[in-house]
Amino acid sequence: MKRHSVLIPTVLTFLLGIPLAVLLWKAPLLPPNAVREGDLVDFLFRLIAAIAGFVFALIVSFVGYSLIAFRRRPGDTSDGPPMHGNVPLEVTWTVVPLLVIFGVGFLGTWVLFEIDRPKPNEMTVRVTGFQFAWLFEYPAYGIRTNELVLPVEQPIKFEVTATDVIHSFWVPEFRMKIDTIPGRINVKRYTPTRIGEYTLRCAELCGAGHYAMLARVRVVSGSEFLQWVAQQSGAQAPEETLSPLAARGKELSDQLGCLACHTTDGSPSVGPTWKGLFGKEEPLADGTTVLVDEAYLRTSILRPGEQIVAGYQNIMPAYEGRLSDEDLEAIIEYIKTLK
Amino acid sequence: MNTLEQLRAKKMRVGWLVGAGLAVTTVVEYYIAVGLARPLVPLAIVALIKAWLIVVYFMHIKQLWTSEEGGH
Amino acid sequence: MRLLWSLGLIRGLVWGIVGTAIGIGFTMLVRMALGKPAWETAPVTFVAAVFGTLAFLAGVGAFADWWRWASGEEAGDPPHHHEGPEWVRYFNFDTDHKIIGVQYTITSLVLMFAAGIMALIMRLELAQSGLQFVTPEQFNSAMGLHGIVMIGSILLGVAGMANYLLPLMLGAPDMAFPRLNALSFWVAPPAAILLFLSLAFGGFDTGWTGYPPLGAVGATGKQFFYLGVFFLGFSSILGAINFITTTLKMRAPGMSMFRMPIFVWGVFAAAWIQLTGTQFIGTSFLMVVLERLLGMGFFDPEKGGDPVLFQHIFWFYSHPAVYIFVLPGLGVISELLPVFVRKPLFGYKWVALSSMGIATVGFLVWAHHMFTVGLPNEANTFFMFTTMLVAVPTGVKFFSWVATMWGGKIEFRTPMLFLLGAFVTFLLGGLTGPFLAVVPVDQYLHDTYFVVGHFHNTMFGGFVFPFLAAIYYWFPKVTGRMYSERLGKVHFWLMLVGFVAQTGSMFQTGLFGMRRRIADYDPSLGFDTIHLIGSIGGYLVFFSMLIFAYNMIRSLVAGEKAPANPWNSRSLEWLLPSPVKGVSWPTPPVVVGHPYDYGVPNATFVRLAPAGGSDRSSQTTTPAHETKEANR
Amino acid sequence: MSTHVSHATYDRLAINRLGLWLFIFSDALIFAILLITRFALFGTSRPEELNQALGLGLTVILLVSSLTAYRAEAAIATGDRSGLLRNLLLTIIFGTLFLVGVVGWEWREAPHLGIVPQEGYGIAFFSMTGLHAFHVLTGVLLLLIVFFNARRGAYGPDNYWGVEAAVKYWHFVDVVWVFFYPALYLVR
Repeated sequence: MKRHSVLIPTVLTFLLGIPLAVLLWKAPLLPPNAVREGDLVDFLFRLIAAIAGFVFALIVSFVGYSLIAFRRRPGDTSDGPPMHGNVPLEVTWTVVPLLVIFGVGFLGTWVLFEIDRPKPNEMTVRVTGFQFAWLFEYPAYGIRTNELVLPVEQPIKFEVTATDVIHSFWVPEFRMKIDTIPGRINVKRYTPTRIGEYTLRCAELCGAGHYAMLARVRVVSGSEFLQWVAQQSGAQAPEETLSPLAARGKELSDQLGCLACHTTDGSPSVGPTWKGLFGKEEPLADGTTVLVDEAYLRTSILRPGEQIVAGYQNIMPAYEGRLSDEDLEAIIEYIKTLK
Repeated sequence: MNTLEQLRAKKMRVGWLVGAGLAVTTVVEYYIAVGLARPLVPLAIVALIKAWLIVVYFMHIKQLWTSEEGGH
Repeated sequence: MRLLWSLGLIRGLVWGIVGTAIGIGFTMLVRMALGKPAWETAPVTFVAAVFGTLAFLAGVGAFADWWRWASGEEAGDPPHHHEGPEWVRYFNFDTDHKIIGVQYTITSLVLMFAAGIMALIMRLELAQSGLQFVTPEQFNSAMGLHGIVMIGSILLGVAGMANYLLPLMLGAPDMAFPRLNALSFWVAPPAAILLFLSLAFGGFDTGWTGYPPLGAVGATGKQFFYLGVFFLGFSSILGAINFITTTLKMRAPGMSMFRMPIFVWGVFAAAWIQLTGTQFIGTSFLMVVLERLLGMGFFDPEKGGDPVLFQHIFWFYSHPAVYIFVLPGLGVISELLPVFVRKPLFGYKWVALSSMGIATVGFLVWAHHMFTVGLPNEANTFFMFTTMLVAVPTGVKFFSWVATMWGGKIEFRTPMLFLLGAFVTFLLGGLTGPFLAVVPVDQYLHDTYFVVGHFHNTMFGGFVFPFLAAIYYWFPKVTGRMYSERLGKVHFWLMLVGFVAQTGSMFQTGLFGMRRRIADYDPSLGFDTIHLIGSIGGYLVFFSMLIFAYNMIRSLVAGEKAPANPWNSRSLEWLLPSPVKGVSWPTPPVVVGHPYDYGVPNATFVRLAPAGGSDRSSQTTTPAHETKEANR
Repeated sequence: MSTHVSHATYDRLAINRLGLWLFIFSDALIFAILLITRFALFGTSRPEELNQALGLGLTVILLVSSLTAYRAEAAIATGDRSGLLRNLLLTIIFGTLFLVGVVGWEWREAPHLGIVPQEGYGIAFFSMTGLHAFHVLTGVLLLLIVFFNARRGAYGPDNYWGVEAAVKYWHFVDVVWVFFYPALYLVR
């Protein structure tokens, strides 16, 4: 029996493993990071990737070498050498992974507590998820919107919750995600460092419209943020031209998230636009057409699945039992005003 | 037959003893609940004692690792 | 017609339909008696489904012997002879573990194909951004069904292998409880029917996890899903009782725990998880059903409940469940590797105990599915460490396999190729695990396609590839015929390439922020090409499975006769004729050695020593010798 | 384990016992989950209005039934058939009394005390007592089957696995109540 040396696969491991580890350390495998906390996450990610790359090379080198060197030669029907085990070897490959694990684990723990550490002068933003839209509240400014606008370099404390089912607050460029759970308020902290536009994506399956549950996120400079705040505060006041009922409807449709999917300026979105909707003839998915009157709007809000407008998906949640009659009337009144 | 009679008498005696134990622990349990402000841990201990009595003496859990008793 | 009625399956279906009708009538009568409107879909269909399932089982004949016992007759030993054509047995309530094993395996493959079709629907939709073929509801139903039916299929596949092999490998005449064994198989078909019935009642858009509050509202289809899973779990628990009892009490004389074939260790470890964990998913789903039917708000914060509680109960099973699938699969790898390498399994005890280690640690890691739920960071840290701890026993297995191969004489038959496929994919699955174990990184990767890629790799490496290896390997044992080696190899290479392409695309898109469980994705993310590649890979996998099916069916009918021991295996089951007829081991063999002493001169594993003194021993490479206690 | 060459005759009784214990262990976990749920949702709080006398009475009835079940098994193990029948009957009667007490009495009373099955403490109370009552019901049915088989003379001192299994199951149901009673009625 010829003794095979482990030299070749060992050399192979390093020849393969080191470049692979370096490659995985350096490669831009994730989208660009836009928050300070993300730096630590990316560091951990790269570290694990490099270790995994090296282990991959180790196993592949040894298995690959074995497959070639120890394949059965034609005509050979004998058995291999009866090696039953080797305790020092077993102990080695129990203890070494254990040490690596503890190393990575301690780093992970440190990062975890570091990214969740409260920071001075945080700005609080309350996030509410519901089927299938997001609502953002800025308690300091009394603003409620469907678009998340954040000043750069400002530590933000997000308090997230949900009203119906579980959603998850995730901006890929902000790295960490946090579930929004009915009856609970979860906290996550981010400090945006990069001005730009991002997309908030719901990351927990929440029903048929889950895939489309997005919101726009803008990270802007401090001055631009203050401008936006001033604008929003103005916009929150009901416009004079609206009757009190319609103004209430406008406010409601913002709070309930209607405007996340339905535009009021005629531009296309997830659901049909409200501009000029009232009194229009809408083609339905079943081939018929329907006149948009009060009765139709009422059914469509309470039980959206009954009549679907052609070209749209049935993803709107049913508001039956969630809206009082007065609120429903207010919203319909508001839709009527959008000529 | 005589030995069977003796065995029965012994088993019945064990039954009465365990039954008495259960009665006592139940009374103790009730008064713990009435008397203590936070009775959770004592109650848990008493419940474990009761369960132990039943599992060991009524359910013969030892049969699982000794095959002598009740080899019918 | 008489032949048709003699098939338990047909009888069961007819009785099931009648039972369902009775259930509907009964519920409506009770409702009317209580002064409620007679028809309300949710409660009526629920009771009807329970009635239908019980009637199905009664129709199959699952309760016949127990009914006899209850009415005071002697039920006697389960019969081992059978009149009429042999194939009829496979459609009947039969207590022979070999029949049950085949029943399980075939059902598992049928379900695997059905769930595969669901995957094809999803891959078709995802090949391009935009919604082309299905609505989001249909997509979600396909996705949930793919998940849960695959899980069911894997559970049945594990049970199939375990049932067929355990008594043969342990030298036992049959399983410990043959009737219970047959019952636990026959619970599965109605459970599968219930899962697919959910489509007729609006589907379920929760995915296989069925999280409330989403699961507690909406279409009645979800109830069928919960009920189907509940019954599957029931079947799994009953099966586990059999596996554990058989392993502990029915081993041949001389077979100590550390002389058992390593596959039995895998099943034994998995069975403990099945026995204990499965109650958790069953009960958590039952609680959601109670919430739906009776309004008991276990998980509704407005009624004093808590949605997170569900996740704790659910994952306490559903994480260890992964090990139910993987441990027997890894057992297959450890079992077959020595045969094709012609060397003893390296570090037998370590490999055996690592299975128990994984099963134990597996119960301490559940909350790593909940790193984004907002648990206290102290808890998150604990679960991070326990989760990474799983890597240690898994690593022991992996390194032991490498050491087993080292210096051997590797023969590349089809089962061996599938073992290598399992190696590669399980390695990829294993190495992507630590990313998800480390909390901050997981908070990025959670619920992305990276996770999807990770668990598909562990499932394929830990179960699907080993399962296929096992089917190829034991096909001659079960049928007495050989499969086509050439088609087997084509199957393997197509499957490997397709699978790597598919999960590669999953890793790639997941890292870049592709969320799980979405019917459509943003074209601006630039995923179209890579998703298309993934879809092609997925279709390739399915196509390769069609080749597999063809190979199996053709070889069953026209394959060449298999030799008595085509692999020169030392294992017990190859000492019996193929296929095994009647009682598996009417007289147990006597174990005198170690199962994997390949290359050890004069080593003997067992002696078949009935009267007469003509010993047949399991020596494979050296001529029969006077038996000698192996020195280990 | 030594290598004794013998035609292994499997110890059927030991196999049956292990199987039954495994089933009981698995079943016990359902109750454990409900117990966990009860404490996870409501801590150690409980409404004051629970009928303490009824709770204590039910507990005593169930414990006494366990004693009679034990006596039934001990009787047949020592060849006393009439003792078996008498004690089985007593156990069945006590079990039925318990069922009537929980479902017929306590459940009718509880909603008037402000516990609605759909919210608050009622979730825990009704699911726990309900599932337990279901097990009591199956236990009574099993004991009835055994009782009628025993009347036909099916069991003897060498052959009473049916009695033993039903009685073990009955004790298990009792053990569950041992934990449920303080968790539902007594903790604070």
